[in-house]
Amino acid sequence: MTITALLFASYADLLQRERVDLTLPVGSTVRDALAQLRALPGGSQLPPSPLVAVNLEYSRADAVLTMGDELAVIPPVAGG
Amino acid sequence: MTITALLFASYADLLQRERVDLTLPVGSTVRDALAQLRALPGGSQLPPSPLVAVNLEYSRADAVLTMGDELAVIPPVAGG
Amino acid sequence: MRVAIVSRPLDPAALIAEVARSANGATLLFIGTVREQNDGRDVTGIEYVVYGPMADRELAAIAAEAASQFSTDDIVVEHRVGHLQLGEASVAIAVAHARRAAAYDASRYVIEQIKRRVPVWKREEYTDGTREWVDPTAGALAVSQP
Amino acid sequence: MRVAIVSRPLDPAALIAEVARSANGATLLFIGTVREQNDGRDVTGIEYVVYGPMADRELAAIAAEAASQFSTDDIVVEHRVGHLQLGEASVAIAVAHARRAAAYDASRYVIEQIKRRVPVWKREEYTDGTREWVDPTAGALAVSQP
Repeated sequence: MTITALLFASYADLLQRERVDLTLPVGSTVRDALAQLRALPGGSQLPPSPLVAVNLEYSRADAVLTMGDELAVIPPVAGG
Repeated sequence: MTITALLFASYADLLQRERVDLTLPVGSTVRDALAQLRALPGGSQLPPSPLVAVNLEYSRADAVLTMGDELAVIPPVAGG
Repeated sequence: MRVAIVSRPLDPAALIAEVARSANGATLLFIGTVREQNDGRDVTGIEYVVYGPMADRELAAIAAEAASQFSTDDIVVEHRVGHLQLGEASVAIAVAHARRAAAYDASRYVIEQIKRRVPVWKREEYTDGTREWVDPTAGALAVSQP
Repeated sequence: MRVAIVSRPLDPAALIAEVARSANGATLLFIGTVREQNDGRDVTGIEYVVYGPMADRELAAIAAEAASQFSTDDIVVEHRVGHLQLGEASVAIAVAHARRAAAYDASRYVIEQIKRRVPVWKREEYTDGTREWVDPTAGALAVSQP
């Protein structure tokens, strides 16, 4: 299955991109998707347990992904 | 000696005036001045220990007054 | 730092501009307005009266205390007196500070002290044509009774 | 109740007007602005970036939580993104309530939750020409170390 990973701010700088389509086995978790991102150029500098959101909601690393999900990897927020 | 007493809001309504000149013996206190105010028409309805200010500063009832002082009798404030 | 008793409508945007400095990260504006109801009675307007010279002095003292306790000189307070309609602003407090926590605390300090110390009184006018001086201490006593 | 992520200058006076109702006695406006200094470095401007759809959703959730906890629907929040100059407003929160204590609490709740949850990031630009993503957690860790 394919999911979309979004990268922002410092994480987008690390991987030099804001969006990556990932192909994963059915039943993969957020953790599995993060492992794929870490294997990309620059990805090894992502933190061990970044904040993530799946389909606009904060999510845990063991959440199971579904075809077409939008996985956002979220650097420490600094709004306001 | 003469001092000026100022009355505000509900207290001015009680005595039907906003200003009274009082003649008091030298050495009189705020309490003495209040007793004179209470003897005026409507004055008996002033509370037993109203808030007072002498020359723009909150003051105690035993403060000694001086010729020309401005004594303000202050109803519960309700600003803001 | 500036405080004033005024008899014209308050201009919140002007107060915000007055405390703006690029050293500040947080600006807080408090506006007190005339409510349509008080203690269950329908209010149509309020007359504010003031002991002007003492109110100026107390307002200035309060602003100076807040400036000192919370480390900012960027405090502006205006209290309006005279006749106010429903919804009109009676008091506006603008505070700016490098940090938001101190801005909130300073703003709150100023309004609480105003309510306690500044010699201003208000007479509410009700829909039934009557009017009455507001006594916050009477309300407090009533509430504290069973 | 209204929240928005916008890319134009914020208009505090418009937000105040939007929450005004004659049932309210207190209006509180919080404005966050770009400071000239952060962690001792001279800032010349800030670029805000946002995960738009999620930021909309989180902002709306925060406003709804505040409305429910503090019993007022009169809450409007705007967060600006894009490039901001020194002194410009990045966030404005207007809250109105019958009572001032609840207005302060609701306003504070909204800004604290925004800082914690809304996916917005900022890159500060410094006088020496460098620029850096702000990481509030890195600052917190540094402070907690001896």
